[in-house]
Amino acid sequence: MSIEMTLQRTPDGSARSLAESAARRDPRAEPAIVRVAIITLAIAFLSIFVVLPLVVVFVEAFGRGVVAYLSALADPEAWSAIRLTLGVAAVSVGTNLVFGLAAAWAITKFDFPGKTFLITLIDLPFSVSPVISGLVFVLLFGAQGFLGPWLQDHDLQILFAFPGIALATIFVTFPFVARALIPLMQEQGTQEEEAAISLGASGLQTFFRVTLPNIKWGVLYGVLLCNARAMGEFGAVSVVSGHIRGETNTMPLLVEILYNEYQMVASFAIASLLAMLALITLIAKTILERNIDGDMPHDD
Amino acid sequence: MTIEARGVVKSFGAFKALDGVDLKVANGELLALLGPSGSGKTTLLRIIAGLEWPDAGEILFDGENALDRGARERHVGFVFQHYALFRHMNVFENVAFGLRVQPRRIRKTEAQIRARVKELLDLVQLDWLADRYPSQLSGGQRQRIALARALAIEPRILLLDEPFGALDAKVRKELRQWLRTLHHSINVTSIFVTHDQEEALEVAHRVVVMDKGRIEQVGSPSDVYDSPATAFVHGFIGESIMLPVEVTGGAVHLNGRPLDIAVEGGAAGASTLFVRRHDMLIGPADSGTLHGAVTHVRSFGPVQRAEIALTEGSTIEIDAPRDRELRIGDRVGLKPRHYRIFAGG
Amino acid sequence: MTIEARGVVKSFGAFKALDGVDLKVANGELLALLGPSGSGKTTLLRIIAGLEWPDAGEILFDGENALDRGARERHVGFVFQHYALFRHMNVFENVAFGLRVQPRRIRKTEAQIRARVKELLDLVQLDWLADRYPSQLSGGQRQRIALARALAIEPRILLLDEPFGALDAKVRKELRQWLRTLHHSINVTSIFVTHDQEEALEVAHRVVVMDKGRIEQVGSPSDVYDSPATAFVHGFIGESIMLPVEVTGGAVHLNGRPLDIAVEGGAAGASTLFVRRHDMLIGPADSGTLHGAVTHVRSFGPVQRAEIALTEGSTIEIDAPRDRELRIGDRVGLKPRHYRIFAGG
Amino acid sequence: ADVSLLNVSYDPTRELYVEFNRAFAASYQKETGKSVEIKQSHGGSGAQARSVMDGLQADVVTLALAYDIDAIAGRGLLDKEWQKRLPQNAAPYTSTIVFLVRKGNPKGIKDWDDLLKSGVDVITPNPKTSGGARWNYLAAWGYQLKKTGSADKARQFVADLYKHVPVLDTGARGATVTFVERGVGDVLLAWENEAYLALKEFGKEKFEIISPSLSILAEPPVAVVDRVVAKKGTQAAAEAYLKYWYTKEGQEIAARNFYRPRDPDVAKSYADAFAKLDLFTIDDVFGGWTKAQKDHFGEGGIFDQIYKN
Amino acid sequence: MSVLAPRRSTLPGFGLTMGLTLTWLSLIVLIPLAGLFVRSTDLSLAQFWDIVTSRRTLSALKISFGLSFAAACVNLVMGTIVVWALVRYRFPGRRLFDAIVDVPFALPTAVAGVALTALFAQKGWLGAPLAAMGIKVAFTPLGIFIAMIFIGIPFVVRTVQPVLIDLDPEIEEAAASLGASRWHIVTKVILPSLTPALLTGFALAFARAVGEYGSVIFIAGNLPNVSEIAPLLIVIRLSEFRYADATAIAVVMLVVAFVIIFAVNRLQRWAQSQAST
Ligand SMILES: Nc1ncnc2c1ncn2[C@@H]1O[C@H](COP(=O)(O)OP(=O)(O)OP(=O)(O)O)[C@@H](O)[C@H]1O
Ligand SMILES: Nc1ncnc2c1ncn2[C@@H]1O[C@H](COP(=O)(O)OP(=O)(O)OP(=O)(O)O)[C@@H](O)[C@H]1O
Ligand SMILES: [Mg+2]
Ligand SMILES: [Mg+2]
Ligand SMILES: O=S(=O)([O-])[O-]
Repeated sequence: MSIEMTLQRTPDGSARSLAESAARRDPRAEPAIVRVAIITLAIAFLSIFVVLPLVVVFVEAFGRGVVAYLSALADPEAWSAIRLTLGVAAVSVGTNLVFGLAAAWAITKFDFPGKTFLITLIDLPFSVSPVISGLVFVLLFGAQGFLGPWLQDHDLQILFAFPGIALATIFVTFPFVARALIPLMQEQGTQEEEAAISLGASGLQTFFRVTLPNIKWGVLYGVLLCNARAMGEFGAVSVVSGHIRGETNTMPLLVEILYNEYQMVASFAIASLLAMLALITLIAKTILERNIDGDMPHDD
Repeated sequence: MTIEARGVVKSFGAFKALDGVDLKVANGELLALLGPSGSGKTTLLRIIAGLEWPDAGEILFDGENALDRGARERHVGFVFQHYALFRHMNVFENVAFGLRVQPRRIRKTEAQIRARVKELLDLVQLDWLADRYPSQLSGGQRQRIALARALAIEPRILLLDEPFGALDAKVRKELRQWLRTLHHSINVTSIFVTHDQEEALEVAHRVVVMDKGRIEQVGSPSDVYDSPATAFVHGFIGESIMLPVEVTGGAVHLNGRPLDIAVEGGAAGASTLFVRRHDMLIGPADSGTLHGAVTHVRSFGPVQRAEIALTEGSTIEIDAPRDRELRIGDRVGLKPRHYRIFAGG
Repeated sequence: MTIEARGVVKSFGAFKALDGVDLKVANGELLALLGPSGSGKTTLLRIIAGLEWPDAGEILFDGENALDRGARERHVGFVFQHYALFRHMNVFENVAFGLRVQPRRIRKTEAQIRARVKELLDLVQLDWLADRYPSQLSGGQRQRIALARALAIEPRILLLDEPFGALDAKVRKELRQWLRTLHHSINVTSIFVTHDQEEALEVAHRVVVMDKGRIEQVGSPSDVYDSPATAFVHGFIGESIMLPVEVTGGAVHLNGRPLDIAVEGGAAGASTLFVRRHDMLIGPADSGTLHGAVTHVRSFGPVQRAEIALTEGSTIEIDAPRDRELRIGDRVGLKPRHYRIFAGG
Repeated sequence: ADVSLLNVSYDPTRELYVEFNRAFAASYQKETGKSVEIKQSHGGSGAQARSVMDGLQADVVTLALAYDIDAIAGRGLLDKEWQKRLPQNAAPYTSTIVFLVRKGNPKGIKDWDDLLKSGVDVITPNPKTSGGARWNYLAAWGYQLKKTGSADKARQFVADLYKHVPVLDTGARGATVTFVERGVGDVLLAWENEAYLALKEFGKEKFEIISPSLSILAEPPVAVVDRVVAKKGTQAAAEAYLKYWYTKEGQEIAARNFYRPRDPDVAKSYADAFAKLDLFTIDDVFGGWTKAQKDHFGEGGIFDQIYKN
Repeated sequence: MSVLAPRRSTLPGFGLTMGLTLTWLSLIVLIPLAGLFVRSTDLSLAQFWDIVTSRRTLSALKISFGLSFAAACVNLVMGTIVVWALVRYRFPGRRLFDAIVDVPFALPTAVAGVALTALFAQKGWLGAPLAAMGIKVAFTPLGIFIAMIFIGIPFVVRTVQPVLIDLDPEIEEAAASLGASRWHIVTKVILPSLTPALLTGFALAFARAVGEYGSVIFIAGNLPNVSEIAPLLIVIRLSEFRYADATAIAVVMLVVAFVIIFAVNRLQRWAQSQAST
């Protein structure tokens, strides 16, 4: 709504003299020179730091033609990496979704002491170095770690296998769904739920019929970001993966490996898949944001 | 159904929101809870609805303890100040919600639900809005849909938290009469919260005046208006002139000068004289017991409102009939027709 | 300083927010802009303040063109409905802002600024709040700080956009008198916007009634109340009974039955009869020219309000003195003391 | 597959083991009738050893230096005497350290001393993480020590050398990529096989190999991880796998991938492929890996001291 | 838990969801992180101190924190400019640029690292012209700085953007009608109003950059004491089998991360309480 306000207030350069003097004197507008300078700076900055790296990925990926690109993707190792990545992402998104919903419910619908602290703990993985995220699981499950000997006795492989990679990824993507939901649900308050309960709905009915439909875009938004990060995680996975070809290499790891094997096209081909995923995520996110806004009643 | 609250106490942290509230609501009554912001009106309503639990005290529905039942089981229709309509459901589904979530064995068939919702939408005169979403409704329409939704479950009690609080003055006035008529036709024991005295007095059978978590007075609209029980009620309801007086030796003194009015109530010492604006009769300078000069006059409508600087020091506003025109500078004499004296400055 | 608007037109897209507004405000006058939501009050005020430019027309301050100056140079004090206080500054700094951003050559010294702010805070009686932040103030206090801030630059004109719009009823009423007194003491040409007629009538010297981007009437409070120029003004100001009538052959007909009242104004054909509630005199069933039965009565305060179902079909509400008690079911006769007839259904 | 082996190896052996695994699988199938599948893991030698210690289920480790396998043995995963279980110190192929320079050798680099010429940027990975880098370091040290006979001079030489290093990659392969792909530096200190591979991948018209007058004999060792094979029951296959290195076919594969074969016959037939230069061994000059590691790369060792100042 | 819960509450599920939250939080985050601390107690305090204050560690921490700080500063300034352009002006491609701000969020860090390296290497599109001017980016601290700017952009933009959008236009108008120049309005009214959001964005960008690994190691020279970041040092210590050292560095970084995030959350609460009028 304020976007439209800005829209209205931004001078449209219409020719009449009154409008012109309005444009000159709009108390919320900068002089044209400043305006142009700011826009130029912003575009230049974003182009250099964001657009160009993205372009590089695609240029390199398609540098030797589409055939080379496709054959790079047809490689069984690429497939195995894609499968693993999808599997890991599915598991982390799934668990973090359940957790995120539970955490958001507990935090936003009830009052209890230590809320900020709890939110901080949930946020923590966000700013923990991915390397440390991997390291903690090595310390926990490694052969020399706390649980290592016990795991080995029971023949359980966690590190350097799917569970370890999934755990590290879950850790890294832990806050995403909860973070997307908490502010949204905080803003929505508890009145609709109270209304539902007083109309005779059970807890589950209230959740599925009232809460969930209201936050569905937020949920999707969190899931998208969680998924993007889960598929793209490098540092943490690198520490716990073991780099077994065709087995424990995720797509980002394969990017590095292929890069190190002078297979630039293949490397950038996988990278371009990930970049594409990122772009799709962003497009979906942009659409969702509009939906989330649309869901919010502005008028009461 | 009757409602009874006994010694209800509720604190938030160190703050006492309700401080021993006793209240009885008769079957089919329409009761207004009136009080300034923060006086505990919403809290009391939420406790009756089962959305909040008291720290002490009892709530009885038809003499039975209600506190061991949750909001879900109390069958109370609650209308929230900001409506709390389900944003993602259209009007029809909003109203149908309470019917759809009933336990399967007593749930109505789809056809029955449709019929009932239709009936309710007719009742609130908004059947043509069935397919709209809440965001496409005006405030007054939302309010009425919220009411229809609350009525759908055939509540034994209807609780309305500032039903018109979020509406603009014009719409509020229109809905007052509508609510009165509606209550007449459904005849469910109802409590509604408001901080607008005019609304309370005009709509309700009885009015409960609250302040600081306590009930100050319960009575019919004319009771609380004409015979306020406490200084607070007198000051809060209607527009009153308040003068600081001293009651000594059976006489009322204003600024040391005795007034020609009888001591009323048990007041003694520093007290306050309360007079309704229209109960302050105005006459020539040599009449009455208070004297002063007119400093400002506005005249429109049935009365003229005059600001009068008393020789005793205060400035008061009175409402006089328009039969005799007042002018700035006129010296006048005043005498209260009805008045109350309450102890305390 | 005088303000004059000449033929001011302002459109937003296809929508005409102001449609040829002419207005003169005298020096030192306190003028109220009154009108329903969307009638263009804020737009007019913003154009005068230099926050918006008209598509056509002129704005003159003391006869000089104001349109070629920006908001910065107009020296207009503007008080926003939602105060627009600077959240990150305390009360003192908010009020001092206008002084601190003055061009260096005319800027006051720190000591002078402090003295001036102190003086202004005294004026609005809030000097004890100097160190608080806006979020720590009540609505009424914020409003007064916003006013003090606007006054700091010694504006030649003071514009207030719904100064009390966001306050609750009680506080609004308290501030009315305060605003009147304040204006009296600073005596700056002021325009304030409101959609509360009581406020406009009680506070302003003159009232401008707007509707749909046009001025419907300009006049003193009693002018607009007692002699509304248009049907809109009559309906908008004060509480009116409106009855659809037919004016034919020099007589007024309600539902085909001629009424015993003179045709007033130039109305002919389908028209509307406007009567103030308190101007509808009530008497025994055989008196008057309209007849009906009492269906509801509320009596408190100086009058009793009765709902009467007319035999002619409509239901009206009237205000009668309390000298004769009305009861539900009473059959009564009615006769308008004052009334207006305007053409159109 | 009937048997599945995991070979945890270091960076530059990626291409080598592709070919070797294929040949071994065929041969094993023929001899035993069982199919075998070999999985590979590559990375910096130290990091790879760390993973094995932390529980990566490697049947065999084929790392850049004995020290890393010693570290694994230190955790009890295999016999401390592992190096005696296979011929030639359990190093079935050897290599050495050479220089890769840009075509035409614009900076005129002929021998170790030329690396210190001003304006010469040297690319070598981080000895803390890369096996290859340690060989590079030791080769430089050994050259200077042999030339001057002074440990102090050697130390000074190495310290000066690292002042010419603008990038320290974590692995040998990373360093190669930096040099050939990113165009950083004038000379890459590289495994001989790595240098040849770069020539093959990027063309003789871009780079050339310079062999210094003296270098080190690098012996990348291989070993079966006893604990793992015992658990997985893959001991026979794992041992067969490593023994296959010592066959003619194995040695040929090493030679074809620019590793110097141990087998004299194979060596002779590939004599032209490798430059003739004098090689010293780590035992000769440094008294074995354990000592070299402790003196040079351990905590507070000489390398740390170089980067202290 | 029952201590935490309201005595009786209207909405159900507090026990269940809180239980699930705490259990899951403990399993995934708290216990593993606690393991880190327990491991670090293998070290005596003196040992811990020695590791953390060794020149190499200090340099790495200094590089990580210093460059992150510098990058966050750049992001603070440029992010504000970007937000301003996106919110206040219309220009062709505005929506596209708005969407693209999030790329660093969604793009895998390794891909970003490889791409940035290719871009800024001496033969790269930007590296070549810069090299001609004598500026080397890739494999220098400047490269780390660039990568850190890359990953930090969205944090500043996305925290400040909604606040600027919601900023009441009336406060600017109020300032203008009080006689303030545009410069005064921006510096005295708008920027101070954005301060909590700016600080939050800054802290988030900073925290993320400090921990960043994937996009940095490709472009960093990784020279000890010069361009070796703390996360890389942890990896190096691990491959040297020096777990204690790795753990000690990790503990330091973790504590700092926690403090930053906690401060950010407090800041946001405070800003919210200021905003609630
Ligand atoms: N959940 C809560 N936590 C803390 N304090 C509360 C809570 N709910 C209400 N209060 C406090 O209890 C007091 C009474 O609140 P209540 O909402 O009942 O007032 P009210 O009479 O409805 O006022 P209003 O007219 O403003 O709605 C207030 O001071 C309020 O701040
Ligand atoms: N910037 C704008 N863009 C588009 N329409 C606008 C804008 N400002 C005002 N309008 C429209 O112009 C009309 C007049 O608006 P204005 O704000 O002047 O009304 P108002 O009389 O102040 O009403 P209210 O009592 O609701 O404040 C309204 O219909 C409004 O929607
Ligand atoms: Mg309330
Ligand atoms: Mg307005
Ligand atoms: O792979 S290396 O250990 O030689 O870097």
